Amino acid sequence: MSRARLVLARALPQRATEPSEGGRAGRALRALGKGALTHKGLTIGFVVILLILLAGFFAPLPHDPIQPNPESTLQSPDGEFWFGTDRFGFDVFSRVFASARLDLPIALAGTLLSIAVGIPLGLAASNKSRWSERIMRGLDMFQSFPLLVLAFAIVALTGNTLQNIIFAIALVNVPRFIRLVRSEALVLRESRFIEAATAIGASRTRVMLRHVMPNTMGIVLAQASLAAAHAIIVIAGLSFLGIGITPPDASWGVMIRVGSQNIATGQWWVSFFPGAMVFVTIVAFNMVADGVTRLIGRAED
Amino acid sequence: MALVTLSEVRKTFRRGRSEVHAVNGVDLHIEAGETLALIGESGSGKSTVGRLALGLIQPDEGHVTVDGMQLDGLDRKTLQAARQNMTIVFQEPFQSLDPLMSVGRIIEEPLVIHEPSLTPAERRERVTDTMQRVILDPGLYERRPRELSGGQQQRVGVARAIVTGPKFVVLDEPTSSLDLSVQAGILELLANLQRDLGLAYLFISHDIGTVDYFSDRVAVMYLGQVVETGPKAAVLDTPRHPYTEALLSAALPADPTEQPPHIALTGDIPSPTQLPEGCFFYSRCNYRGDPRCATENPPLRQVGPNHWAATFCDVGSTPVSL
Amino acid sequence: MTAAAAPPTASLLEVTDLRVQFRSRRRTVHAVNGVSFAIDEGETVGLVGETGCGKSATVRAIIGLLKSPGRVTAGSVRLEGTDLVGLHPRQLRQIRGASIGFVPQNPFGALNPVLRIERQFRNVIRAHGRGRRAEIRSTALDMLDAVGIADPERVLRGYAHELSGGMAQRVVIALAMVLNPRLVVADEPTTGLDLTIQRQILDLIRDLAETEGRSMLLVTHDVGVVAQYCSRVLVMYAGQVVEAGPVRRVLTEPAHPYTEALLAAVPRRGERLVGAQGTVPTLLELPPGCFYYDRCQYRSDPRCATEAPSLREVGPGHWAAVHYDKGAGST
Amino acid sequence: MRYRTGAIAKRLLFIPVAVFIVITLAFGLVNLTPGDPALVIAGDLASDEHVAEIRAELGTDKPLPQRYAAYVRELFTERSLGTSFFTKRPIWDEITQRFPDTLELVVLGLLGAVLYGSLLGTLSSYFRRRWPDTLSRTSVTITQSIPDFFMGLLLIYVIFYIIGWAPAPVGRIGLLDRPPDRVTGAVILDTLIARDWGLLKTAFHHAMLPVVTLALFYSSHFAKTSRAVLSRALNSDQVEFARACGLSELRVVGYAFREARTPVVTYIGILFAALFGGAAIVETVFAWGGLGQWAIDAMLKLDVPAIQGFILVVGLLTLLVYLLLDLIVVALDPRVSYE
Repeated sequence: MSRARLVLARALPQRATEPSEGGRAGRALRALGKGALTHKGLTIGFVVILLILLAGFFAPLPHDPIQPNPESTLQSPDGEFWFGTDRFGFDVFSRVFASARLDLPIALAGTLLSIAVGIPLGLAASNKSRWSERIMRGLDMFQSFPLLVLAFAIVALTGNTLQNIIFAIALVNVPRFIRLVRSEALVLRESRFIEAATAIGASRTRVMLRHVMPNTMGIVLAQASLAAAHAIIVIAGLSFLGIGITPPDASWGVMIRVGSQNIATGQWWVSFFPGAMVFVTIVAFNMVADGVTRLIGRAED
Repeated sequence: MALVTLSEVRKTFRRGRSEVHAVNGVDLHIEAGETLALIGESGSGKSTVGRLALGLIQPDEGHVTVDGMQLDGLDRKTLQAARQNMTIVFQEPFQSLDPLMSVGRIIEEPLVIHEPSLTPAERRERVTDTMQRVILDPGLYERRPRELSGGQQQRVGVARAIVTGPKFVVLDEPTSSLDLSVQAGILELLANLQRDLGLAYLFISHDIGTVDYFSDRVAVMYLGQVVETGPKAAVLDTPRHPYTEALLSAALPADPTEQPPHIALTGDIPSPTQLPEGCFFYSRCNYRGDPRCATENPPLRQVGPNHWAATFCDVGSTPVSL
Repeated sequence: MTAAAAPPTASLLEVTDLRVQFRSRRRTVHAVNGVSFAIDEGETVGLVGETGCGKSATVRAIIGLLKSPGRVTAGSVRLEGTDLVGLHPRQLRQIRGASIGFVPQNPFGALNPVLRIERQFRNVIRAHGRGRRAEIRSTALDMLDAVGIADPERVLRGYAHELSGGMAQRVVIALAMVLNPRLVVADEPTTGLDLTIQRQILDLIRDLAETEGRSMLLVTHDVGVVAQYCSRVLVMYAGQVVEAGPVRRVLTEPAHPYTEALLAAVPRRGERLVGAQGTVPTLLELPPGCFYYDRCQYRSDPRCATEAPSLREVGPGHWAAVHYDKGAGST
Repeated sequence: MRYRTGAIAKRLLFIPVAVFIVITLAFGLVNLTPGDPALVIAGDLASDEHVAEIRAELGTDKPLPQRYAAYVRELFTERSLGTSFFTKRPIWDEITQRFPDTLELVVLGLLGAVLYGSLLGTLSSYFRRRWPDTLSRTSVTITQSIPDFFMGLLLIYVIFYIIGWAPAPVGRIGLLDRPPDRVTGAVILDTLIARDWGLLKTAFHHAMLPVVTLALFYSSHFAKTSRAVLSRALNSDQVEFARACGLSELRVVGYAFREARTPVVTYIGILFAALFGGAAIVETVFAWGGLGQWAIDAMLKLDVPAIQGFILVVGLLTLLVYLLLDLIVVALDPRVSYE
């Protein structure tokens, strides 16, 4: 019985299937879902990020993350303070999870903004004119600039509001999306199936939107995941230096900064747990990026 | 009037500082329902001619007319609309199909563009009919190109080309990347489609065997020029241009008992960035003797019924040894 | 099968029951499934077959350069009596280049792009012994001259990207033969080259082989190349040699239905082309009977579906892996 | 060859344009970013007069074109980057004083990153899909996911606090050590010149953790690049042909290495330029006292002229490195001719 069902299931895709009504997005989602099942890393990474985000907003925390308890400062991890406390008496455990409320949304918003700007600019720059070559040369230079420091300077000069941090992150990431989309589009435009689309009478817009852009999306998604990981580092760096998010708001960078003053004297937990959280988040984003790269068949192996 | 005419067409590409003279004054015509084969080696400009014939690139000089419509200088919208009537099948079947689209959507796309009034159901029916016509299982409708074999992929390419009912199809080496047994099936299909739909083909190829099997007339290209053209039997059996003669002798018959004389050519094809003076074939020619060879580019002259060759000399006369 | 592998006199190269698998975590591809043949001194043998038939894997197994995850799972490759399978890498290296010359498909890819040609000659020669710079240089010049390069001095000084396709392939041939190997293995040496160049290169390879009495294994998918340049031919299908014999006989009176179908697919004027029916087996799982069973138009013998036929002699020196005699009345 | 000289000339001609771009960027950063630095400096409670005062001092009260002209004029006629808003010292002096320290850190850190990364990449590509590959890729995954400043802290905790192999993170040398006579400005070099071997050892000891931090964090770039390029090269037709000609494995890997040379050199150049700013956080963690730490301090204090000067100098440095990089790449690869 079970064998028969198995055989039937295997035979199904062979039959003429009905036109799928799910539409493009539906099919893309289903493909991604199917990919997630076959690519464990992608699923794990995605679930971890989701869990961190959900925990940040909804998990019941044992202590108030932005209300210090001056009576218990620099306590090592124990039954009450699972990750210990810092020198102000903040509960490290609660703050590590509360930090996700700020750090992750900022990283995602900055990444989304850079995609939103990078894709159209990249597509626009994918014609082979001298003009676009020069723009790219300029962009090269801009990208070779120590962008991290530039982002620090911008946030420092404009003030550490959320918008400014997001803007700085987008600025750091936009060049690589322009570059990526452009170089992908340049290759695609030379490809046979784009020539074929032109040959059947597709308009330039149709070629761009229906053939070139969709074929860049996979690699853009992978890059976006890497960019988000980078954004996490930038935000943590900003806060670590005291330029970005400031106490008492919870942020992993702020917590590492606070703990950095005690690490040389052995109170490792204050910096360690937020640092470990940053590490886990970045690894998760990298896993998603790897998974997507594999899924679209662009991995080295 | 012929369905397709190219008159005095020239095309030069700029590559960095140098200019590549890809097509240097080509005259061709193709009648409705016939197959003109364009033979030549790499760099002879045959693929460029194919794209010029469809208006995919615009000539620098000369004119291209398809079905009474002059393609050069046409505005983009009209040209796009005209593509309902003319199209192309490429050499690399897989690369010519959008990897993200299903087989059905690939074949459907020309209909979406040219016949927007069709309902999805009507479109689907047309697509299924076309798939059957090119002997492609309609069950493959939802498959992606990479799940198909090379032969099936090329059938998708053919289906996409004929779904709008064109009159003129450029076949740009449609079988050269396929295995022999698959090639046979595709050639058979193309021949049947031509018979049933009255298609005119410009069949671009470097393989003498398939050209011999497949075409009505033949044009031989060398360095961006047509050096010889005429009915298939005349050109392939009694070549009148020294290059055609050498090219044909280089083909290897599959029959071991047949051993044609090999007329070896010296040197390589001159670079299309610097066209030679005189006859383009002068540097490799075994017959050169006429004083004009070195200084004048010979025009096509009639050497038989409908048979033309661009040469001063007479092939068949004793070759002048070098 | 063993009968074909054990000719009365010792051959230069003897391949016996060679099996190659490409094993990855997810699947195993049985690329070569028991190939046996021999090449005698001075003969040119063609290995013909279509994409995925295992001819490339066979050649790489012979020269010991199977790409990971491919490996030889059974069989032997004997060159002048020495089994190359399982030979120590250092000894195998001494054989490659010196005893077996390899001419690959893509000449531009085969040459190092950032080393001068002279340096590449020096590397090859010094890999097999010592040599002074000047001696190597003159050897290289002679070799380039022998492969018909007009200005060897200039070529020696230059880089690969300065050469035309035909010239590059001549240089590759010169590198492959500079140490005077007894056996030359050419893997589709003219695919991608122009027709007029193809003939020059094939003539060159044949002349170089003939004058030195070398043996050659010429891998190709082009029946014309086999017909004009080989004395014997091996037809491969699904990782097996399905037919072997003198070219004239195999190409005019094919004994295996696959060979027959292959020949019928060669376009000829005025003749109807016959496309092949069915598809090649995937080689992920080997079918129980004859690998060609699904596509065969002659299948009639009950053993066809259950028992893989082995090569049997159907004429003088002519072997085919079939259960029946095609001539003896079938559908 | 003529093409190459032409290409180089083209690059040289591009310099003035690029310099102009960098100057404009440094100017624009302060003057075109939304928000008013004066407001940020003055804080929320400052009076309008105080803000106006700061504006006058920064020059932001004048119209934009006039400011730009003044900035460029000062730059070219007086070769001055201005003076620090807080210390009132010339910014040029501040930068040149700290430059050698950062240079030393960047050079050592990059050296470590290149060696370690290339080693990982080579092992990975040669033993593809076997255990050295897995090990090296795991290592890369870990090191690239730990922010450099956190890695620095971890190293301090483990190597200094627990094991005690490294000195406290208090700068180039111990707090009580007398610095060597200033010759080059770079401590390690200066102790070498002074032949003060004891101090040299101390200097190396202090440099150990920051260098290892940078090397670990940036090695992933080299590991990934070299793995990708070498894997491709080791699977290439030219490597197969080299093997088929009987060349030794060492020579074959050498052939492949030549392919990887250009991208690795390119990365060295890019990171070298980027690290002058990128090392800033690590400098801060280890109290290194270099250019980066100074710039971060300037940012925290909103020392606008200092930030501007820093951006300008780093930008010009980037430009210079890129020019050199172009020349090296052209020299390394005969195929590159720049049409």
